[in-house]
Amino acid sequence: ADIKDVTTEQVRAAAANACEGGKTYKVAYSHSVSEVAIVKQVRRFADARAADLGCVTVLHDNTQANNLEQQINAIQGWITLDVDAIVVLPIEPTALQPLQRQAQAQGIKWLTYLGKMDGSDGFVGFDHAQSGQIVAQAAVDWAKANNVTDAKALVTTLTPLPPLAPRWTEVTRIFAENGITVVAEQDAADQTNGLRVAETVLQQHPDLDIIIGMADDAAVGALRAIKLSGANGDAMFVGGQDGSLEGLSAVNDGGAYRASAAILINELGANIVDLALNAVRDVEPSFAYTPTVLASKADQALLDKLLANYAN
Amino acid sequence: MTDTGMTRGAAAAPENPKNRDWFELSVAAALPVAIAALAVFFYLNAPVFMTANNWISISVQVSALMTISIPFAMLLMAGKIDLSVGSTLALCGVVAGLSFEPLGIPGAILLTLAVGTGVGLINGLLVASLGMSPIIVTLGTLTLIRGLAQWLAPNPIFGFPEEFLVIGYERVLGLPILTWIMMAVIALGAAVMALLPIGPQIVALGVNQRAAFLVGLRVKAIGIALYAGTGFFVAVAALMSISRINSAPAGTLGVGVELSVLTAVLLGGIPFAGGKGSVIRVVLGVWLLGMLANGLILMNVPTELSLMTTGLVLVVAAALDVLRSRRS
Amino acid sequence: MTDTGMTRGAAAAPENPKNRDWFELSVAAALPVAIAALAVFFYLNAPVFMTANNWISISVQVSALMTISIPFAMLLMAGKIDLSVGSTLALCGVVAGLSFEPLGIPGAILLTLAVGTGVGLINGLLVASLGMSPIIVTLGTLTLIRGLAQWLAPNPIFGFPEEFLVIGYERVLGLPILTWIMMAVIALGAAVMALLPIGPQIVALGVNQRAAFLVGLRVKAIGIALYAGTGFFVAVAALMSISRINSAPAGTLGVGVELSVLTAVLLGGIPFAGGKGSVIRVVLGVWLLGMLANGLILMNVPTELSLMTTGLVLVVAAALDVLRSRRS
Amino acid sequence: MRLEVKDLRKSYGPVAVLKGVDLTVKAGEVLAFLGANGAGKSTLLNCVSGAQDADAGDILVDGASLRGASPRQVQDQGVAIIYQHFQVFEGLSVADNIFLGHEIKRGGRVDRRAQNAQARDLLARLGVDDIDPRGDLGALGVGERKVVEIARALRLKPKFLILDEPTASLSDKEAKALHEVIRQAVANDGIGVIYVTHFLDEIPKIADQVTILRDGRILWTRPVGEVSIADMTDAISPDALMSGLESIPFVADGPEALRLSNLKTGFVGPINVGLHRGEVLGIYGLMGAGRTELLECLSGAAPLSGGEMVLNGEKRAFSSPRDALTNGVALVASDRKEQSLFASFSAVENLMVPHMGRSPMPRLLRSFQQEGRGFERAARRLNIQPPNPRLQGQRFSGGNAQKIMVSRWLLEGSGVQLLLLDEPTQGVDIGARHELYEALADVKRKGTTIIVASSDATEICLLADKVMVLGRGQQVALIDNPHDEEQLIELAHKAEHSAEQMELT
Ligand SMILES: Nc1ncnc2c1ncn2[C@@H]1O[C@H](COP(=O)(O)OP(=O)(O)OP(=O)(O)O)[C@@H](O)[C@H]1O
Ligand SMILES: Nc1ncnc2c1ncn2[C@@H]1O[C@H](COP(=O)(O)OP(=O)(O)OP(=O)(O)O)[C@@H](O)[C@H]1O
Ligand SMILES: [Mg+2]
Ligand SMILES: [Mg+2]
Repeated sequence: ADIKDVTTEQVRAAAANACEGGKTYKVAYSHSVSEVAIVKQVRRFADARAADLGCVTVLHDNTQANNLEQQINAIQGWITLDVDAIVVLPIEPTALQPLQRQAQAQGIKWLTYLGKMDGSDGFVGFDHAQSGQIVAQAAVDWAKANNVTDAKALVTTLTPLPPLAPRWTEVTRIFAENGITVVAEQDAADQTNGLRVAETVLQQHPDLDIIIGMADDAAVGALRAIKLSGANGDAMFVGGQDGSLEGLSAVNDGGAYRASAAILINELGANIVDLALNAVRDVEPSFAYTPTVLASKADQALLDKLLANYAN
Repeated sequence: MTDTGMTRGAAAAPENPKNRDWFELSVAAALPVAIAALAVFFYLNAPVFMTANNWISISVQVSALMTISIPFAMLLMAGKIDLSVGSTLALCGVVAGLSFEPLGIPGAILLTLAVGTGVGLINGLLVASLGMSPIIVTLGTLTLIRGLAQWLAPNPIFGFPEEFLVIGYERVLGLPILTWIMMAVIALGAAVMALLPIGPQIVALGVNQRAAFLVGLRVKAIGIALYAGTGFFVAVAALMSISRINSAPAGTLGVGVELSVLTAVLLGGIPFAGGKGSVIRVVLGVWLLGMLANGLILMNVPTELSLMTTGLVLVVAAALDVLRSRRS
Repeated sequence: MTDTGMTRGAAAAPENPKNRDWFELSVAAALPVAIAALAVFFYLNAPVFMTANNWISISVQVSALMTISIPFAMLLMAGKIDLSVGSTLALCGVVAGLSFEPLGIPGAILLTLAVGTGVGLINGLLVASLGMSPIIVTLGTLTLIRGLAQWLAPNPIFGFPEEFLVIGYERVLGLPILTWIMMAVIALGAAVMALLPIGPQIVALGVNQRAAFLVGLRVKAIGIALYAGTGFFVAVAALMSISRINSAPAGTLGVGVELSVLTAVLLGGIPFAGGKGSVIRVVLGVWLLGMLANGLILMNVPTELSLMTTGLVLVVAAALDVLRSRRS
Repeated sequence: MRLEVKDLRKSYGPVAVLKGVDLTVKAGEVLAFLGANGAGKSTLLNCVSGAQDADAGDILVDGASLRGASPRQVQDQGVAIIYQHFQVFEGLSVADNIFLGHEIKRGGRVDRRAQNAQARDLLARLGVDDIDPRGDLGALGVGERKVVEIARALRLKPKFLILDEPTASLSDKEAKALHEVIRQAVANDGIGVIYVTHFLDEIPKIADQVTILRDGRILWTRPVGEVSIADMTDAISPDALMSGLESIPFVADGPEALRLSNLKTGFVGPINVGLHRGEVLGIYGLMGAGRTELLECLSGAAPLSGGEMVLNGEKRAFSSPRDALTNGVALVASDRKEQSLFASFSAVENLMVPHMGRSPMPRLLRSFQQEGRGFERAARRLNIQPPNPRLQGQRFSGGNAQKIMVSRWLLEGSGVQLLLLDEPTQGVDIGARHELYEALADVKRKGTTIIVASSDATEICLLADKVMVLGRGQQVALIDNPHDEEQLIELAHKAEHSAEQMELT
């Protein structure tokens, strides 16, 4: 069956009885940018699920700024520790293949997060391409609905990280297909840079219509730029990706920030634990996507639900 | 790190005194000329560059960097360095963000300034009082304080009181408050260096710390004050930054600022070993970097090319530096 | 950047010569003792730390850093610095990755080594021949070369020939090839410093470059050779890295390596101004950092805490440095 | 009111320099504090000023202890010092240098106008009226820098003024003005002065009391009227300086080893002179005459800008000291600390580092044995004390460090044919001085050509077969077989003066 059809309920159900029999598990989870706020939230939800189950410890690493060496070293440490499963966001999938072989040879289950690798025992899915498509489509719909013709867009990128590229290449592709001109593509992944880039581009293109951030953080910065530059936010579309608390709050405030391609962050965190447990215990499913959804004012209920995830 | 042995054999200086003056002038003018040339270039490629609005926007974009660079430059003139400024910026941002609610705006601002000054004070005590290596110590606090900031902020911090955010966008007499703050810091720095007794004393420390001690300067006190001052203005810069972005991301706020500041200040002609320098040239150094970043975005230059351009500017700056020091 | 004026008011030195010897010994032993203590601590908290396999894996993890740190340390001893090592690593990785197909493995390796050496040569010419400031120049090339690497590799480069990847994982006589390479580089560095005429001459440059020049040492040539050597070994490290990770990400490969190397080398007791140092202590410095990173992961210490720990280790190192230099 | 030093003791490592010194200066009195090079005069004064910590003993001003005080605290007690070595700040203005730490303020701000006026005034009193207080100190010559330092001390209006060899870098005119200023300050303000000098003829003009420091103790203190210069000379160094030393007569033979024709470098030249193998040329001149510049040119450290240098019949212009060394020309630079010593290197490394990798040392690998033997031989030949090859260069006394510096070029097989020495006995004590002279005589006998630049006319007369007098970069005289020191001094001063006049017109 297509793993896109695997539902969150199925995942939860399969993992529900993992703690019966008194066995304990160690699941190691490596994200590539642990300094980013959204990652801290994912970790939090993973820890919360582990606590719920009661027999699982989640190990975290220190990989920051997509430092591949750091990630490899962390994974090597986990292999030494002989954890039960490793869930990794592969900064470079090819780079991790030897470690994958080594881990699996030792009986450690190997799951990937976001990116895919051949021969994995599981997959905590989240699709960059889907994320880019969702937010781009929302922008296209907005332009159509508001009769914005010859729309001009700024798309933020993070070129040093090609694995994330679908987050912006999908956007530019869809924009091209729909007659939206991308007037500027500049690197920006956090608030400070999002603000700086958007502010500057607004000087050059005061008639800018659309800003898509490769992450909510960048888009939040861009939103600030609109506010600070006094541009007419009512006539603009800002969209981000991730569904971070900051991004969702901006959507909820209802202004220019009209959409976030939001991953269901609580499910994602829980999936890290559950899919790893399923892989360890050889039960289905251990491959699943955590859906990315369009968070917008148009679906307030969904938005509220997404926001509620962050409530302590 | 000086090349005493090398300069002697160097190409002969223009012997004619008139040539010499002309030469010196042209090297001294290199920075303003570079700025002017770059401005013209950007103008030709993106006319909007030359608008008042864009220049104001550059001024806002460099305002935090400038606010750190001025005290940082004074520290460097005294032969010291503080690599922890980026992390301290994050820590101050986080502290401010967390304390608006419990303490109110004035309280939060005061606490933030106190934290920044405190961090500077600690760096200063370790370096100036205990005599530890400025580079190693602040390389250490760079890492340590980043950890601290992230530890204080397990959840994202954003959405500050509107009365505070005003700082980030309001204009007074036609100019943004941030620009005014920046200009005040520049004026303060220039005035301290030019008018107060401590100005030449700071330079003296950088020229020869032992001699400064023998001559009776309060070497430790000046060192500590410079670090504390740097910490204070980093806190000011943190408040400026977060009032602008309305968010205090502990992991990414101020990352790499130590390198930007160092670059700007070296561009501004302060030698790494200290002992001389002018606040005004530092201002030009910061401005050059800010203009470069702005113009490259306006021209929508791809990342790789912007990196190469920025790097090249630095190498050229180093070359000008050699010419300048050969003359003296 | 030295604190000559400060030492005077310091706590009195132990006057008794026996105490003094003991004191000196204990400070000199600080690094090995710290390593031993840390090892015991990690062992108690994560027994798996003390296994042969884990130590081998630490050795592989530090191998590239070590390969850069040894020549970098020699450069620093001579009073120079190269901040561009991280970017050069990326450039070399990219060049290797792009040339396996057209040139074959030996050709690609040769080209990579040539590129690394060439970059070092350029840095060396700018700094040692033209007398430019090492910090500004290499801060410039740090940025410039990163741009170049990204420009050469707009698309991810991965999937190298298996015959090459062997370097990254194969073992010979029970130890990984990477470990052997690292040991060879250490042995080479130690031998050069201890046995070859150029050893003391390198240090002489850092002690007093003017005297070195007047006494007839080839000041420029040594400087250029050191930069070129650093570039060469950065290329070696690049080959080691990419054979291990089977990819050459232009944007992230080697990011921040300049700071790690500097940290390791300063930890290893080389003063920032140069003029002394030992290769063996540098090895210990690198090892301490590697062990720390490994142990913190094994203990599952959260990011924030491990940042704080790492920062603290540096500050402590700076403190030990003060004690050591007070004695001399 | 009095400044008292009581039973002061200070050792550098195992070497005791001060072994219990008592000294008293009263207000209104000038104490000449004399002793041989390395006797410990500066060490004592540094302990008084707070620059160094004494091991034991006490320092009292009006009964209040200064032990362990910082330089600042010592100043605040009314004691000002002018150090032997320059403590000035290039890049700062002259006025800033004078007022640093004690600025004239108005409303918290530096009152530059008042400072400049006062600075001009102070400088004028010291006989210098052509220095702009607003100008960069870096542009000043050594004499003017000293005057600035003196002005800084006077500006503190001290109760006690300590001067460590102030006239060493002053012109006659400036020295006279300084004496006048001191006399006035003593007479009008009743300050007490400690005055260190090696120019004994200054003493009757200025001092009230004379104190001799020898072997780490005070030998005697007497009123100036009761001692002659000969008494002082005897007391400072019992063995008369040059006893037992004679210049070795030189007999010209064979072709010229070195010929300089119209040689120019920097502000120096044209220089014309010829030398044979085994001949010693002395270069004499006042401070800033251009001796160092000339030697640097000959050694390849500075470019030759005109004329030519012919070495053993071949025209040469060295591109670097390395180049010169390859052709048998070596320099012992002046200012050991800055220009020749590797402070943290061991003695043997200091000696051998220039030779490593070139003959006579092995080309590829170092030979520790050969290096050790080289040091052993040098230590024996020049009596380097302690003869410990592992001891750090900075731990040797000045004289012994200098012996190591000179030994570098006496290494057998190093092929040095022209040896250049710049102020070879600066900061070298008498004993070591003798040993250095003997070593040079030895070298000369073996046929090495030597050029010695020195500001010590006695030394020049002793060593040189020929003297060149320089004044403001000009070769003003070339004298064979010099013996009259006074003549040299006169020539040098005259040259300085006529140059001054030339500049005025
Ligand atoms: N920092 C030091 N470390 C070790 N030895 C020192 C140090 N300073 C001075 N000495 C030694 O102490 C002795 C006294 O030196 P000092 O400079 O006090 O003599 P001085 O009487 O002032 O000589 P001069 O007339 O040459 O100035 C000398 O042998 C000198 O080499
Ligand atoms: N007329 C002049 N023009 C240019 N530079 C001068 C002139 N007079 C002196 N100088 C500078 O003064 C300095 C002194 O010269 P130098 O060191 O060669 O003199 P010296 O005879 O060795 O004196 P000492 O070593 O006692 O200072 C040099 O750096 C030189 O550049
Ligand atoms: Mg003295
Ligand atoms: Mg001289």
